[in-house]
Amino acid sequence: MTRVGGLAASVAPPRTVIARVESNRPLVPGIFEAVLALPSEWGPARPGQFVQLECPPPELFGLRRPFSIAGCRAVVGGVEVRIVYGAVGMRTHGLAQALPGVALRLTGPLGRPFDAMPERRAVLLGGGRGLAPVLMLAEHLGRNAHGAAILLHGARTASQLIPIPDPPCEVRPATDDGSAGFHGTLVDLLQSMSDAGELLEGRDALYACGPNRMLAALAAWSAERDLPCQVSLETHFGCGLGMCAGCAVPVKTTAGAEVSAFERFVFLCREGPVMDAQRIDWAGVHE
Amino acid sequence: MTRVGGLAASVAPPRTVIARVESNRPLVPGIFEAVLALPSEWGPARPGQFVQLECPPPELFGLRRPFSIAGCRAVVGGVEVRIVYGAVGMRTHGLAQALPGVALRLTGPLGRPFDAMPERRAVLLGGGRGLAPVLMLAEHLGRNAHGAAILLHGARTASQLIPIPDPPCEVRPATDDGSAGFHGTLVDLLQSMSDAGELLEGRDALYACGPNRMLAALAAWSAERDLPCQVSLETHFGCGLGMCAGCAVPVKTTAGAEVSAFERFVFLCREGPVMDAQRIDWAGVHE
Amino acid sequence: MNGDAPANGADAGISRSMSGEAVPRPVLKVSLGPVSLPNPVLTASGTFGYGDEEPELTGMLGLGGIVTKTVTLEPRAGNAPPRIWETPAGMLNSIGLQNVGVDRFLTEKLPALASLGVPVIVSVGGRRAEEYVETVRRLQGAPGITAFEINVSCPNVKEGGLEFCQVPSAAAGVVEAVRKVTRLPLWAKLSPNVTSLGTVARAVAEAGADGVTVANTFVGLCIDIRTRRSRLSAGSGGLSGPAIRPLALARVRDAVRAVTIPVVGCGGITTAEDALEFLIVGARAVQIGTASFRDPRAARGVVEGIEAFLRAEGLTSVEALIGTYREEV
Amino acid sequence: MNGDAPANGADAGISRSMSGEAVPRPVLKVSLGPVSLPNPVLTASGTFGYGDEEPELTGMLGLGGIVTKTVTLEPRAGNAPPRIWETPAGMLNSIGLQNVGVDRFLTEKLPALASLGVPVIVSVGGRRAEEYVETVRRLQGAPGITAFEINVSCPNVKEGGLEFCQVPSAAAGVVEAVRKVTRLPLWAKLSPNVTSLGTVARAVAEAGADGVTVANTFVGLCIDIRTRRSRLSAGSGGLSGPAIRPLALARVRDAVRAVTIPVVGCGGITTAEDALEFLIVGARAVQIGTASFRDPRAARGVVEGIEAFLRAEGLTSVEALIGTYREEV
Ligand SMILES: Cc1cc2nc3c(=O)[nH]c(=O)nc-3n(C[C@H](O)[C@H](O)[C@H](O)COP(=O)(O)OP(=O)(O)OC[C@H]3O[C@@H](n4cnc5c(N)ncnc54)[C@H](O)[C@@H]3O)c2cc1C
Ligand SMILES: Cc1cc2nc3c(=O)[nH]c(=O)nc-3n(C[C@H](O)[C@H](O)[C@H](O)COP(=O)(O)OP(=O)(O)OC[C@H]3O[C@@H](n4cnc5c(N)ncnc54)[C@H](O)[C@@H]3O)c2cc1C
Ligand SMILES: Cc1cc2nc3c(=O)[nH]c(=O)nc-3n(C[C@H](O)[C@H](O)[C@H](O)COP(=O)(O)O)c2cc1C
Ligand SMILES: Cc1cc2nc3c(=O)[nH]c(=O)nc-3n(C[C@H](O)[C@H](O)[C@H](O)COP(=O)(O)O)c2cc1C
Ligand code: FES
Ligand code: FES
Repeated sequence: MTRVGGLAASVAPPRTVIARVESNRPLVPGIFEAVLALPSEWGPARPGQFVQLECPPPELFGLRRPFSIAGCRAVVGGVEVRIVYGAVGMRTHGLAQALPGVALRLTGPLGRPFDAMPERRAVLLGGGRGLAPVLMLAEHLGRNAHGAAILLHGARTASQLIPIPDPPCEVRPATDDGSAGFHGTLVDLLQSMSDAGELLEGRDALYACGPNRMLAALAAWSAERDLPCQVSLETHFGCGLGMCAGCAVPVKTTAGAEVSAFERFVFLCREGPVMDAQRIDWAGVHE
Repeated sequence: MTRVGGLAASVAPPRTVIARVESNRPLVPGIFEAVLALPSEWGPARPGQFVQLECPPPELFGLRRPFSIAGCRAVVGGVEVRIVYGAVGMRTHGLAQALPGVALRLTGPLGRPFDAMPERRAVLLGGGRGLAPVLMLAEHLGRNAHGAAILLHGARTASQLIPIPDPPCEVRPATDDGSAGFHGTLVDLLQSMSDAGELLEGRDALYACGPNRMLAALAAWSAERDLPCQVSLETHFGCGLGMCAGCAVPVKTTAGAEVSAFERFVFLCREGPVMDAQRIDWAGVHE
Repeated sequence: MNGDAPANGADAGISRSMSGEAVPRPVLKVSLGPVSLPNPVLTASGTFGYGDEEPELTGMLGLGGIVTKTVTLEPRAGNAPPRIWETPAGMLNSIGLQNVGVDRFLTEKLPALASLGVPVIVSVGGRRAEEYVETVRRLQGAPGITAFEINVSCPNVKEGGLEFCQVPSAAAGVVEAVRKVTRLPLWAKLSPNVTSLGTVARAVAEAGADGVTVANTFVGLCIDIRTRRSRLSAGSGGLSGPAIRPLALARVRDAVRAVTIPVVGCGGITTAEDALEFLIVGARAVQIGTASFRDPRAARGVVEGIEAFLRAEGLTSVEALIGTYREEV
Repeated sequence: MNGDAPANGADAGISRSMSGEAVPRPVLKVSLGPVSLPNPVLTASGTFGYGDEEPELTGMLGLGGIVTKTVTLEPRAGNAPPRIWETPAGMLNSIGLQNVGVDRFLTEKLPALASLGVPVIVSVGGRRAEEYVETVRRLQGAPGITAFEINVSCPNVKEGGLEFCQVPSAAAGVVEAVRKVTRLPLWAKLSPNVTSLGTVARAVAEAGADGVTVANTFVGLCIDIRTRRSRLSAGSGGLSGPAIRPLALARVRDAVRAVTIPVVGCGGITTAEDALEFLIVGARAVQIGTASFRDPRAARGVVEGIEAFLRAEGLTSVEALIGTYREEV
């Protein structure tokens, strides 16, 4: 079992800044990509980290929303951050309507990134809009030569598969309805790879982001295998900064160990969003 | 004393429609003009009537705001309504940012219009953004040859005087600081006209819109003169439709007459916004 | 009286599902004890006048009912202006029950209201139990009244009104006294400004109420920081609108737990989704107030939205949804 | 400790008016009985963690004080997720007092907090009076505690917590018991979910409280209409944010009328204008909660805005503003 951690010290300190929308466009129906311009002192961000972003309209009081960072690069005069998001409710619909130039309050980079294990080959799983952070990880692994990566990329149907114009590694698509790539879920695809000897216990490691339901299935599937599995989880955030205790995720307590009641839940915004799949008590995770 | 009334039957029925912003621009600092496109069955509106307009952002729940109609004309495929408004608080600031194309829910035309008295010369007074409805009345009087009108046009200072590109009648500006036109308030201007024999009791009638404070001063000034005076008043509206009883304005009760307590206040959205200045109990009118 | 007339005249109660089979239209009718309504969406007292003001009366056709502005024995002037102030996702009002009084209501307002073809619930207010009794006595013979809503909860009446709201026995006393003079159904409209709404609900139920409306506005205050005065001339007022919706919903749950008589939900409902939350928690009908100010057709839209939701969920009646809240343990 | 350090280091307490004369900087210092604060703006309990979480601690420098997350005798797990749901202009939470417990608080949290140079008010919770007493007993010798805030109002603790909120004698009993074991100033944080907050305020004042914080969250509920379940796993939660501001302000006025001990205002404050409303009504300090989630620097902005307002109004101190509400008669 791999304990994700010890990284807090090596990540950039979070800053609250004003982000300007550079561009904002649909990638596939209902899923958008926004590019945000930030001041140059911001970041750098690591794959798996997130931002707390104000969603328009600003007159409407409300909580900010967490979004995984899909990309972060220095540009002339500042830093460019990309997010990929689904328009699922009021705030993300509001964001989808933001025009270039709109100014939004943003805090980040926040949270624990993926902790790539150099000694293992990385098998990345991105379900739906969960593709973004794992794609960033794939690019990162490519740059850092941490070991060859393969990216499994799932969606409900072909038209929902987010295009990957310039893939940093091998990509294998899968769709629930078989309309493109492998016919089945990403876990089904893993199983078939395992059956075909393409996935090796003791040698590979899994890094995943997607719907909580998919991550739960993945956790169950990998539990009894020697395949360390890091997942980027979601829950409702109040602050994203460890201030509100809103983002509790139940974790397993070692049988017999004496732990305080406080240890039953961890704050996902601080101990996550990337966590070891086996540490999570999936029975208590909501969808 | 002139009782404004009996007009409800001759005004167009109000309709709730979607208005599209055609244009929206500042006239002077802090005062804007919006042109709204409505469906063709809407209106026609008479000078002094108002609309209840949703102010952006629509996601932000809130009361609609009342605005006097500054102009209303049939155009190809619909009706064009103009309003002139000051950006004074949250909703009007929101409106000032509305771009062409924005759709806003609107109900109107509402309320009692000015009731022009054909037998008297019309002296119109427009203070600040209160210019809009009296300017529309001036245009209306011109078209209908109700008697020559003269328009007194006041503002704090020269830069706040809303330009009148194509005046339908004689216009006399006045500024509180004397930076343009007459030096003083519109009531001071009236007094000087009266002193100069330019204003005749028994022959002239006053029609005014402006800050409640100005209207109160005007009412006091005209009270003992044979100068009928109609004013377009403001208070906080809940619905604008007679449903909420929010828009109470205190009225004088004839001494000795037995009136029910209910008669102490009238609903400005139904019995106004244009009312006989002498009917209002100004001591109870807030600013 | 049938409020759920098909939107499309040709469609006689049957529509087609996506797969082409004929599916029956969901039944929107609800009964609340002795009261039967064509659908569960009413206007809230004081937010739709006496039904004669809204110029687009078509907005009311198809509603489950209209609750009138509260009527008192004598005409009332109400409070001085300003009476309205907007707040985040809400509004504060201090109307103070301005109304024409019961006698003018009977001659000038009720006949037109009764002719609309929508159930009319007359809201009755007062300062003392005797005033409520006398008002109901004068009203109860008149044709066209489906029920009374006894407003024992107005936060804007200073002379003792708060007593009725907040003291269970006082609220119950009013209901008990009114109960003696009328056989028409009685709903008691409760104040949310209490420690235990359930206790008040039980008291009025025992006193003979046929239903409870939950709830009236929450006491609130806003200050003009420049003048150091209240935004409302009367000082504090009652908060309504979406801001209070979660609070009203919790109070409805309390009432549903406390009594077996029907509960009518009210507070911040703007959309069909909002109304459905109240029905799921156990309200048998809902009232729309402040939302009508923003959109005079809001209540009609709620009716349509409820029907669409029932269809989408494959439910044949709104009854099948009422009280289906799966409470956590 | 001086929280109103000049924004510009060179400007030693003097600035220039528009006409060029030197005008003294307004004094932001307030005293609340035995407690003296550099300015009247605090963070609200449970919304700023233990002060160690917010990565931009600079946001706290210049605050009037920090109220910690409520600490209980034993560590508490809190409620299952989801614990947060957004509502119109507000949020519902059901954290359930998850906290590390008093012993870990003393060793792991308090030292860092105390070193920030900002007054620390430790919020204390419990299920029974004895738990409060024991928690305060363990805390009260520790250095760096300016006062205790006794949380007798959490709506999210099921096991009897509601009793303290809502029964004046129960709330007073807790205060009285705690009073016996500490000489440090005690504020009682009250629940707004009561018929008469004034009565509870009087009871805790008589029991020895040095101040009251008004108020905690309002009980609310939101339903997922598809699953028919609450949006929060615990069922109902507490509503906070701008939605409740007018309600909290009315409760503060009730408390100011009822007691002579200082009142700390809390509920929906987002801007300096909001805070000023509370001060004008008579609160001697305010707390910022939910607004910090949207903008971690919100509280600091409120301090700056208050200072700017005092200047604009030509007032020399915030004391000159407190309680200046010109109430209508
Ligand atoms: C660490 C993290 C990273 C995320 N990264 C991404 C991403 O890269 N792309 C993306 O599309 N989405 C991402 N999400 C999810 C995203 O934050 C939610 O979809 C968004 O908050 C929904 O807001 P809404 O107003 O549109 O929806 P709402 O109408 O409020 O609710 C729709 C759904 O969103 C969820 N939700 C509601 N409130 C919150 C809240 N305060 N915090 C989180 N979720 C909430 C609920 O499950 C709800 O059912 C991430 C979430 C977390 C915790
Ligand atoms: C019949 C009528 C016609 C009007 N015509 C015009 C016009 O042609 N041009 C124009 O600029 N203004 C007009 N007004 C005033 C205009 O409605 C207000 O300026 C506007 O509502 C302010 O909204 P806000 O959100 O910007 O201000 P807020 O921040 O809400 O408040 C600023 C001021 O606006 C007033 N106000 C607040 N709420 C309301 C409300 N619900 N209804 C009315 N006033 C309120 C208060 O006096 C307040 O001090 C008219 C008002 C009435 C009653
Ligand atoms: C302007 C206004 C006037 C009201 N007048 C009354 C009234 O006369 N009688 C009454 O029982 N409730 C009255 N109410 C309360 C409403 O009926 C309703 O209970 C409350 O507004 C909450 O619902 P809402 O949020 O949908 O508006 C009034 C509310 C408003 C906003
Ligand atoms: C997420 C969250 C957690 C809270 N936890 C506590 C707590 O532990 N103790 C307490 O006294 N109040 C707690 N509160 C209440 C706040 O301190 C404050 O009273 C309330 O939120 C109203 O203020 P606001 O509208 O500014 O947030 C909490 C509020 C929130 C939103
Ligand atoms: S979201 Fe607030 S503590 Fe994690
Ligand atoms: S604004 Fe509602 S009655 Fe006039």
